Amino acid sequence: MSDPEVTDALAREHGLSEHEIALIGEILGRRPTFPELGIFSVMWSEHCSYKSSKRYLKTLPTAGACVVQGPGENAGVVDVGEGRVAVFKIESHNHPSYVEPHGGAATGVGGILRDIFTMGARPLASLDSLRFGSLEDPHQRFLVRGVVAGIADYGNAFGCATVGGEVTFHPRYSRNILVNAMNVGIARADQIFLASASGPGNPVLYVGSKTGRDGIHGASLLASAEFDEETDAKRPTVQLGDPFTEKLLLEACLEAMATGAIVGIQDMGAAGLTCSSFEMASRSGTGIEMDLDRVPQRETGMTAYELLLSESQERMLLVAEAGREGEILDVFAKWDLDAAIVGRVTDDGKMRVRWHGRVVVDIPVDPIAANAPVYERPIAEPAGRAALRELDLAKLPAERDPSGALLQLLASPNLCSREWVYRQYDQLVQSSTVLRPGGDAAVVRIPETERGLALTTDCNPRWCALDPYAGAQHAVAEAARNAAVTGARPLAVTNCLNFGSPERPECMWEFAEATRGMGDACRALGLPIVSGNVSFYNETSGEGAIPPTPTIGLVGLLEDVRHAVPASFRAPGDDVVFLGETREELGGSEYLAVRHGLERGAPPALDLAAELRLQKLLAAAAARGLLRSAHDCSDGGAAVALAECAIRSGIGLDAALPAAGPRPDVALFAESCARAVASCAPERTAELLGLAGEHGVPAARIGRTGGERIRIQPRVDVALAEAHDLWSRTLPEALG
Amino acid sequence: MSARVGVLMFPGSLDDRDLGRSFGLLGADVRMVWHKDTRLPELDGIAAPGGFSYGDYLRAGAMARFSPVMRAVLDFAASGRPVLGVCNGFQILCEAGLLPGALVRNRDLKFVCQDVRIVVEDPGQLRAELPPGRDLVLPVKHGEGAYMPDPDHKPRVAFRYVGTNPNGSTDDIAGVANEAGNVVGLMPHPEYAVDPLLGSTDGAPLLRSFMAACLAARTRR
Amino acid sequence: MKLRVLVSLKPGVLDAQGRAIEHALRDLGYAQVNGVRTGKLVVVDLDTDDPAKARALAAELCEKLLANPVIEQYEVLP
Amino acid sequence: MKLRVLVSLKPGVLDAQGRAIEHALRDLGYAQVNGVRTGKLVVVDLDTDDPAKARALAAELCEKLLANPVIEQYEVLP
Ligand SMILES: Nc1ncnc2c1ncn2[C@@H]1O[C@H](COP(=O)(O)OP(=O)(O)O)[C@@H](O)[C@H]1O
Ligand SMILES: [Mg+2]
Repeated sequence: MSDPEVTDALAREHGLSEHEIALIGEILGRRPTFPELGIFSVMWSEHCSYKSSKRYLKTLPTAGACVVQGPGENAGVVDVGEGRVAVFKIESHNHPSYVEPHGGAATGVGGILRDIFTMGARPLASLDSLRFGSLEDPHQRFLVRGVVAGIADYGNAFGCATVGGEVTFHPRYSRNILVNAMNVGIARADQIFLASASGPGNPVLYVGSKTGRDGIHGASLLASAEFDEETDAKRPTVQLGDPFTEKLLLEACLEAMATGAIVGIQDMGAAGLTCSSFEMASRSGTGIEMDLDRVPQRETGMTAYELLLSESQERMLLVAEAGREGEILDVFAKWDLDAAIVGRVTDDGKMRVRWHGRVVVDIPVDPIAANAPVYERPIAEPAGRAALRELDLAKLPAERDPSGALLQLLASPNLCSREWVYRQYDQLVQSSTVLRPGGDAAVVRIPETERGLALTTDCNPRWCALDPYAGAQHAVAEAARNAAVTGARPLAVTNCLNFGSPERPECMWEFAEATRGMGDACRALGLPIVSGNVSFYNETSGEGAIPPTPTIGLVGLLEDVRHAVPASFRAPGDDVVFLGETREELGGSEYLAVRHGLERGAPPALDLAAELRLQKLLAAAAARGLLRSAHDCSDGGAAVALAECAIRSGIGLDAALPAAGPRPDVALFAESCARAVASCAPERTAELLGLAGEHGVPAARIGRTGGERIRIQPRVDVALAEAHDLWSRTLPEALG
Repeated sequence: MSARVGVLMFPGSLDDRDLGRSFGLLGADVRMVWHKDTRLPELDGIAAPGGFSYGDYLRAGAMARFSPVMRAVLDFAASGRPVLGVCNGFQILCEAGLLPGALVRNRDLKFVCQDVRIVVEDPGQLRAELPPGRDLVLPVKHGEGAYMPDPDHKPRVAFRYVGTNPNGSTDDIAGVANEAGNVVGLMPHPEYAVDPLLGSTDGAPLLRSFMAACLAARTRR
Repeated sequence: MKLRVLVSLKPGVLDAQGRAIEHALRDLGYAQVNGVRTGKLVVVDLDTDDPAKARALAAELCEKLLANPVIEQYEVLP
Repeated sequence: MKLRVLVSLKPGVLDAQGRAIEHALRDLGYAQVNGVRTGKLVVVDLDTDDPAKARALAAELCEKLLANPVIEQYEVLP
């Protein structure tokens, strides 16, 4: 099969705009070859170039005392003390997971793991933030089963514990589910590896799995080739992963790094060999010369175009110190992995690729990588959005059965037990998991230290849909609060921005608002953003876009991991303490959605100063050992938070929530910010309340743990067993 | 005198470091043994760790059994010295014929990670701190853990699940011993239940019993 | 009547399991093995004795549930 | 030549996956499905064109690695 002729039409098939096609002509002074066209199309794709989002991402706060490496590398790096750094990032794998849930979600996990160990860190813990359509829809159930099994199969077989995440259901995700995978690894501070290709003359090595025709940009290939009898075999395919190979690749990479012979290393993710080599050269201001015939190949007859664009998994590109490549090849041989010298670093700033003895690519690196086109897309607030934020509580019928409402909320798909999901994940491997999933943040010990990390992902898409600015702020605040209740100090965040098409002004407005909110909240809470990922085009024609979903992944630090505070009650007879203040805020709440079928109203007001005071109080109280348990009040409000503490521990409670106006449903189910419920040994309650006073956090003893019932004033009184049963049955009954 | 315990490392072993660390915390002298080694160092006992050896493709443990090191492990077991298999290690020992029976996919087809309660029945050489009837709370984490006995070869049942059987194994079997009692395999993970920070500490008596068997074997020789 | 259905990955899709088996067989000394691909066998027992009907139904089951056309192909054995 | 090998659980052994597929098909409304059993398909590409030799070799591979005789049976397809 010979390469097709490169025409403007073919370039457009590759997703390039007229402007971009012209720009290519300017850069090259000629028409690109077919492989070059492929390179431009992937390097200038939204995914690789961030052309629509860059302008907004630049506004985010990325500096902080703990930051070792901010955005721009494979993952962010923060100092966590004792000579260790945490390396972390979150990434989306949405569309592939919709098309092939098991394989798509699995390769999503594989991709984020490579981002972490490329930097020299050993992956320590994974989290997964998942959004699906309605749980009632059989196809969504099929997707949930496949996605969760895919995450489990990859993470479990690779040997990294999955310790947290979230799952929410909303019909607007039906055709565009979200699978966001986060990973956190640990490295020694002086052993971080970057994606640099410095030192002209240094050899470029390809290591890992062989290259096949996986995931090559479908439309462009189909539109371009004259097909022969082998058409079917050459059709581009969805890429599948192999966690076993990834585990070997991890061990081999860490061992190779320890030799000191590696100059730079970069995983081959989206757009494979192309993206990785361009990024490495661009960062170092060098060029690369490569011979594709030396690339280990899984199939016969692969073209230059295919080899350059293949997204086969479990591969890395690395640059070695000249003369020491043998040491690296030996390591990979020990682990039975392919490794080949495929080229060398040059000093002319050009990418020159040979295939079958011919030069098929000869283009300058920088105009393509660093100076890709950037767009200022039009933005416009969607019509009718402001009206959705109006809510007249006076028209809402008073809650006549608070006990029934609580049970209904506990059984609802978005609030019920997630055990069906995380039971399928190895939560323990590497002996670091101090607080397992099911509470707020998970806590993992940093190996060989007394320190711990609190890890969480959060976003309330309903709030983001009503008000993307406030919703994104809340996502940051909730993530920080989830870490704080474990006793950790929130340290830094990563983010995965899931939106519809940037070409629609409404979506772009949501994006602009959400990034502004995220930036403002991070600045107010002192949280640098060290890594992230943008996923646009989560929409299906005719059905609209997903709700804006800026998922926040957060890492918090516990100086002494033995002080980690679990979310659920520990013993009967403890005092129950309420921290914070409930306001008349039912807008966008689970209660409104589940009980009244309403998704409207303004999200709760966010008081970031109050959040900060609460965070400081929780950390101080945990360090003094005052807290037996602490759980933040979020989805479902204070009543659901208290019920969760009881259900998960098997210990009931008798408590009275502080009144918040005349409506009982507000005290019980409002989702006001900066609140938590804690339990504490009675002899230490006074100290806790005193400490709260010093921190300026409203606090009150509201009751006592114990018994077989969940009694919460106003007017909730249900049997613990019944609540437990309803809460734990929903997912297993729907999903099997 | 401390027990010299060898922990096998296959490609795809995942709990090898954890098992080694826990034995170490309890005072054993731990040596990691690479799958390509054909000769063993001086050892009193061998432990096969959990994980997904060779990706657990085909059947869990099916390919690890052919690793170069396994010849020496078979000889070691034949000499009557203690061999322990945990999770994937248990699957490997069954595939290698050191233990009777087989492990098949969990009844509900899903990987399961949770704490379970098991009761000691006839733990072969691991009897030092494991009297019959003793209860232990240990985590399981596996996808192919349903024990199926070989109809021609009744196993010595070392451990049974009490309350919840997480995988649907026959007669709630959680672990078995060979006829001689020196080879024991189980699905639950004692090595993840040693450090109080991480939860239960019921794994310690089990691992210490293995170390006691190691020392007894050394004395016998 | 009972029908046997074979579901396998399309050519070109990475079959990690097949590759692992291939390596294991080579390591065992079977140099005669050039390649291994794996798949699933599903035996369906259908409530009909009409072979044509049964085959059509089996194919329908594959389309509906047993195979994901994005990565898999299927074949109903005679 | 390529040979197809089917490995399946022996009749008495519980086939959880087969049962799950059976339930899923019933849920989809396929009442005509009386039962489902599952197994593995292994396609081996062997370095010989002699059918008898190839079949013998395939059977040997099953005995050695592909099937576990405690729980599984195998069949080399013609
Ligand atoms: N997809 C998932 N993977 C792993 N753990 C999960 C997942 N979804 C939920 N969990 C666990 O369940 C807990 C409760 O979830 P959620 O109610 O979303 O927590 P929160 O409201 O505190 O953010 C999470 O903190 C996490 O530990
Ligand atoms: Mg929470």
